[in-house]
Amino acid sequence: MPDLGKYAVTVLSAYGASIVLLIGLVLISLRAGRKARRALEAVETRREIKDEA
Amino acid sequence: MASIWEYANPVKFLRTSEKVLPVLWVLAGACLVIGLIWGFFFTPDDYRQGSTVKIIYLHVPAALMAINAWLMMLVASLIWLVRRHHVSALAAKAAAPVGVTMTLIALVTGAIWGQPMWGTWWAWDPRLTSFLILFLFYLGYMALWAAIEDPDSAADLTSVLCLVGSVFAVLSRYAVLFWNQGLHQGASLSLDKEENVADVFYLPLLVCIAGFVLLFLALVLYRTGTEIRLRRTQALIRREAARA
Amino acid sequence: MRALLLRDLRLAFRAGGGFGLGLAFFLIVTVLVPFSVGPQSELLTRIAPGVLWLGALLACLLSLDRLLALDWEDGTLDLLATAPVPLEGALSVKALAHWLVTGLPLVFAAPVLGVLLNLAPAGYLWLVISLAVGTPALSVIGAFGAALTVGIKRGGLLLSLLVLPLYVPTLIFGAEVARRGAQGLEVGTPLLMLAGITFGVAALMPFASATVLRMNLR
Amino acid sequence: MRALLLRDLRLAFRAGGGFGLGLAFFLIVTVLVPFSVGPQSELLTRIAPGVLWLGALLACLLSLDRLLALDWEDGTLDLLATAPVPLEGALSVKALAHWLVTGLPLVFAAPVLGVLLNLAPAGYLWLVISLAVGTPALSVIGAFGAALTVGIKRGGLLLSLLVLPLYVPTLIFGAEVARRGAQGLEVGTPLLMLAGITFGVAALMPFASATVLRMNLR
Amino acid sequence: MTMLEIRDLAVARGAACVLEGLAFTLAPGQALILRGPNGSGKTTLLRTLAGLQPPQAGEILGGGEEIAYAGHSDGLKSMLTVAENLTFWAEIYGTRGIDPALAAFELTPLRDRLAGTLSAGQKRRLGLARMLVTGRPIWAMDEPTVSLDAASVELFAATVRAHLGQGGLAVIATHIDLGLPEAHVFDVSRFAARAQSAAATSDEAFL
Amino acid sequence: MTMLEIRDLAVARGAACVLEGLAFTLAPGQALILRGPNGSGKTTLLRTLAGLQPPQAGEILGGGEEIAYAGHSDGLKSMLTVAENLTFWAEIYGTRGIDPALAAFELTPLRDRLAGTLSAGQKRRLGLARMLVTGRPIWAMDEPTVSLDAASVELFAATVRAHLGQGGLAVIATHIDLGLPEAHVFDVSRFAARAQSAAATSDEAFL
Ligand code: HEM
Ligand SMILES: Nc1ncnc2c1ncn2[C@@H]1O[C@H](COP(=O)(O)OP(=O)(O)OP(=O)(O)O)[C@@H](O)[C@H]1O
Ligand SMILES: Nc1ncnc2c1ncn2[C@@H]1O[C@H](COP(=O)(O)OP(=O)(O)OP(=O)(O)O)[C@@H](O)[C@H]1O
Ligand SMILES: [Mg+2]
Ligand SMILES: [Mg+2]
Repeated sequence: MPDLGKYAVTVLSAYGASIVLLIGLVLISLRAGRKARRALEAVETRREIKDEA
Repeated sequence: MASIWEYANPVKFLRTSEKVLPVLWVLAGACLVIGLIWGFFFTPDDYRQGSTVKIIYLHVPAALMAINAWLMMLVASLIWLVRRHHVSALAAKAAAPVGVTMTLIALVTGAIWGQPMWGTWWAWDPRLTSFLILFLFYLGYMALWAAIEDPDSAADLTSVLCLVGSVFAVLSRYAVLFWNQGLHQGASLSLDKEENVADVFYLPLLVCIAGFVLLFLALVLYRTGTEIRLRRTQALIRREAARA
Repeated sequence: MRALLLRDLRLAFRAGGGFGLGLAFFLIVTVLVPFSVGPQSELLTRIAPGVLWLGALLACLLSLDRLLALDWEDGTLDLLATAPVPLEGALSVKALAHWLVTGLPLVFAAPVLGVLLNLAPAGYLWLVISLAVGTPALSVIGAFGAALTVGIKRGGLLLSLLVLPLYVPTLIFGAEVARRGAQGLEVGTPLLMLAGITFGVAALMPFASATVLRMNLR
Repeated sequence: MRALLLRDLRLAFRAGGGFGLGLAFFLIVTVLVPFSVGPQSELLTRIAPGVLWLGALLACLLSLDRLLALDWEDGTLDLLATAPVPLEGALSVKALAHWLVTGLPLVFAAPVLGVLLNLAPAGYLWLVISLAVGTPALSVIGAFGAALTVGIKRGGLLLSLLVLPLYVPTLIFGAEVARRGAQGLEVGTPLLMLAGITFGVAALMPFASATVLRMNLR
Repeated sequence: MTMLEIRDLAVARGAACVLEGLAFTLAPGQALILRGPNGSGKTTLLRTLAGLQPPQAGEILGGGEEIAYAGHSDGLKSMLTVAENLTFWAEIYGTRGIDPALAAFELTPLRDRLAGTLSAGQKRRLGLARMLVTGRPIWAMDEPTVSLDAASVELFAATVRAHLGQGGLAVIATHIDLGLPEAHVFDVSRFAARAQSAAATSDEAFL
Repeated sequence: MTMLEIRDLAVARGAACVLEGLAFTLAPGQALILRGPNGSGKTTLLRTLAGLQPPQAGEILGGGEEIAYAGHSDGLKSMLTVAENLTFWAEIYGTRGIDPALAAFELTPLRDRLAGTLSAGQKRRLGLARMLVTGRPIWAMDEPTVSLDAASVELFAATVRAHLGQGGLAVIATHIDLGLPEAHVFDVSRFAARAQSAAATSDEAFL
C-alpha cells in the first residue's frame, strides 16, 4: 500500500466510487444480457418445436 | 472486401460481436487493472497535489469517454437517420447508459478531487458546468427512449433529439464560458503542452485511457447485442401471435 | 385499496410513467439557479436551502396533473366513483402513491444537489428531515388541487395556480427549518409546525378532496 | 395560417384557455422566492434579475404542454397534417401564438415584479429588453419539445426534462443581460448572443419540429 | 331481491333539465333498452342511475351499490396489459378470476398485449369484459356496441342474456339493434323536458 | 379527373404488417365501404390512404392533396362554438360558407352552442360537417356513424350520395349498414397479412 498521506480518504473514496460505478454498470449490463439471451432462447426453442410439429 | 455495412445486419453483428467480445473484455480488464495498479501503487505524488494526483487515472479517462460516447451516439444517430440500419440505432441506445456512467464518474471523482484542491466539492467552473449539462442531455435522451413504445419511432425521435441536443450542447459550452471564468486546468493531453503532465504520470494514464476505451467498446457491443436480442424476441413473439 | 396503490405504482414505473421525472426536474431547476443568479459560491450558499425547497415544491407541482387527470380522461374516475371503495380512501391512496414516486426520491436526492449549491455542511441533515416531514403535505394538498381542476382540460397551469398559495405555509416552515439548520440555529418550532401541517392535512384534506371530486364528476 | 393563429389566440382567451395563467404562475414563483430564501432586501436585490428570468422560463415551460397536446388528443393534429398547410408553418404559427399569450405578458409584468424583489433601478430597462428578445426563443424551442413528446400520454414532465437543457444558453445570456444591466455594466455581447439565438432558432427549429411531429403522427 | 325502480325522475345536464317524468320498474332477469335520438338525454339518465349525478327530481330505488356503470370511455390504461387492467377492476370490486370474463369476449389471446395497442373494437370488448368482473347485478351501459363488429355484438348479446339468466338486470342505451328481442324498449324522447322546466334547475331561484 | 387507385398495397401498425396485397380503383362518383372484423386493419388502411403513415409496400395513386380524412376523433375544440369550429376548418382549407354544411347535418339550431356541451351524436355530426367544408373530392372516413341515431345515419347517407353525385369519391370503414346500396363493399379481412409478412416490417431485419 502506497503512503497516501493526508489525502488517503480522498483518493480512496474516488477510487472506490468509480470502481463501484464501473462494476455496477458491467453487472447490470451482464444481467440484462443474460435475461435477454434466455428470453430469446425460450422463444426460439418454442419455434423449433412448432416447426417440427 | 466486404462492406462494413454488412455488420449492420443484426444477425451478422451478433455473430461477429460474439467472437470479438471475449477478446475485448480481456483486453479492457487487463488495461484497466494494469493501468490503475500502476497508477495507484507505482507513481510518485505530485509536489503540489500530493497523492490526489492519482485520481487523474480515473477522472481524465472517464471525462474523455463521456464526451466520446456522446459523439459516438451522434454518429450512430446520423447513420440511422440516413441509412436506417437498426444496429446503429440500437448501438446509440446501448451507449447512452455507458456514457452517463462515465459522466457520473468524471463528476464524482472531480468533486472528490475538488474538495482538497479548491476547498469545495463543487464550483461553477465552465468545464464542470458543461459536464453537468452533458449529464442532463444524457438523462433526457434516455428518458425519451424509455417513454416511447414503438422501437422505430423511438429511434427516429431520439436521433433527432441527439442532433439538436448536440448543437445546443456546443452552444451551452460557449454560453458557460462566457458566463464564468474557471478554476479548472486546461486541456493537457494535447501534444504541444507536454510540460503539463510528466512522463511518470503520462504513461499509466495512457494505459488507463486505453482501458476505458476498450471497456466502452466492450460494453457497447455487448449491450447492443442485448438490445438486438430483445428486438428479435419481440419480433418472434409477434410472428407467433400473427400465426395463431 | 392495495390494488389501487399497486396499480398506481406500477403505472408510474412503466415506460413513460413518470417515475424519476420529478427527480430530473428537481435536478434541472437546481442547476438553472446558478445560471440565472450567477456562480458566486457565497451567494449560492446563502440561498441554497430556500432554492432546494422551492425546487422540490415545483417538481412536486409539475407532476400533480398526473395524479387524477389521466384517470379522468380515460373514464377510470367515473368507474372508480361507482366502485365499492370510499372516494376519500382512494384519494388518500393516490396521494400516497404520488408521494412515493415523487416526494420520497426528492428527499434522497436533495443532499446531492445541496453539493451543487454549496449548502453549508450543517444544513444537510435538517434539509433532509424537513423535506421528509414536509413533502407528504405537498402531495396531499396537491391531490385536493387535482380534484378541484379535474374536469378542466389541460388544467395543469390552473392547478399550479390554485395549489401554490396553499403550499405557502408548508414552504415557509420547511425552508425555515432548512435555513436555520444550515446556519446552526434552533429548528424546533418550525419543525413542529411543519409536522403539524403534514398530519393535519393528511387527516382532513382527503374529505375535502373527495367532496370536490364528487362535484366534478357530476 | 392566419386562421390558425386566430383560433389559437381565441382558445387561449376563452375560459380555461390558459391566458394569464403563465403570468399568474410567474407572479407566484416570484412571491415564493422571498418566502424560501428569506426576506433580506440586499440579498433579494442581488438575485432579482436571475429569479425573474428563471420565473419567466418556468412559466413558459409549464404552459408548453398546451401547445400541441390538446390538439393531439382531440385529433386536430391528424386533421391538420392532412390539411393544405405546411406543418413547418403551422408549428411556427403555434409557437408565435404561444409567445403572444405567454411570453409577451411576462415582458410587461416583469418590471412590476421587479419591485417586489427590490430590483436595482438600472435593471428595469435591460430586464424588459432581455425578456422581449429572449422569450420568443423559449416558445420556439418549446414547440420542438412539444412535438417530440406529443404522442406520449401526459408527457408534461418529460417535456420539461427534454426542453430545460435546451433552454440553458438562452437563460444564461438573458439573465446575464439583465444582471449586467442592473449592475450598470456593458450588455452588448450577451444581448447580441441572445438575439442571435432567437433568430437562429426561429429560422431553423421549425424544420426539426415538423420532422419529429410527422414521425409522431405516423 | 335486486330491483331497479325509478319514479317521476327528472335529470339535468349543464344547467338545463333534459328529461322529466321518467318512470319504470325493472325486475331480475329483465333488460331495458334506452332509445332516443341524439341529444335526447340517454347518457344523462344513465349517469344519474349510476349515482354520478344527483337526480333533479323524483327518486331511484335500488341502484347504489348494486349498479355497475360503463360509459362512453372504457377506463383502460394503455400502459397496462389486458390482464392487468381487468385484474385491477376485479380487485377493486373484490371479486377474483378474470379468465371467464376474458373468454366471454374472446380476449384470451390478447391477454398479455398492452391495452394501448388494441384496435378500437378490441378496446371496447375489454371495457365490456370489465362488467363481468364487477360481480354486480345491475348493468348500466352507454352505447356498449360502438366500434364492435357483428360477431362481437353477438358475443355481447349472449353475455347480457347469460347475465339476465342469472337474475341480473341491464339498462342499455343504444342506437343499433342488439339482437335482444326479449328486452323492453324505452324511448326517452317521450319524456323530453318541457320548455318551462327545461331551465328549472338551479336557475329557478332567479326566475 | 380525380381517381383513387391503390396497387398491391401493404399497411402496418406498430411494428406489424396488418394488411397486404390490397388493390382497388375508385372512379368519380363511386364509394367504397371497408368492412372487416375488429382489429382487421381498417383504421390502419385509412390512415395510410390519408398520408398519415407511409405504406409498407405498393403504391397509392391519387390521394395526397385530394383527400380529406375523418378519424375516430373529431378534432373539435370544446371551448369554441359549432360555427367557430367549422369556420376554422373552412379557412384552413381555403373555402368559405359553412351554412350549407351546418344545414346538411341539421346543426343550424346549435350553431352558437359550445362544442363541449353537445351530446355524443351531435359532436359526431359536427365532425362530419367538417368534410363538407374541406372542398376535397375524396373522403376517407373511419366509422363515421358511431353514436349517430337512425335519422342522422340517413342524413349522412344523403350527404355522401350528394357528394358522389358531384363526382366525389368516398372510402368509408364501418360495421353497420349505411343505407348506401350503390357502394362497393370491400372486405379487408381477405387481405390479412400472412404469418411470415405479419412481422415483416422493421422486424424483418431481426428474423
Ligand atoms: C467535478 C467535475 C469535474 C469535471 C466534470 C471535470 C472534467 C474534466 C475533463 C473533461 C478533463 C479532461 C480535460 C482534457 O484533458 O482535455 C479533466 C481533466 C482534469 N481534471 Fe477535471 N473535472 C472536474 C473536477 C476536477 C477537479 C475538482 C479537479 C481538481 C483539481 C480536476 C482536475 C483535473 C485534472 C488535473 C485533469 C487533467 C488535466 C490534465 O491532463 O492536466 N478536475 N477534468
Ligand atoms: N352544458 C350544457 N348546456 C346545455 N345543454 C347541454 C349541456 N350539455 C349537454 N347539453 C344537452 O343535453 C342533451 C342531453 O345530452 P346526452 O349526452 O344525455 O344525450 P344522449 O341521449 O346521450 O345523446 P347521444 O345519443 O348523442 O349520445 C343534449 O341535447 C345536449 O346538447
Ligand atoms: N403497437 C401494436 N403492436 C402490434 N399490433 C398492433 C399494435 N397496434 C395495433 N395493433 C393491431 O393492429 C391491428 C389493426 O388495428 P386497426 O385499428 O387498424 O383495426 P380496425 O380494423 O380499425 O379495428 P376496429 O374495427 O376495432 O376499429 C389490430 O389487430 C391491433 O391489435
Ligand atoms: Mg350519449
Ligand atoms: Mg378502427
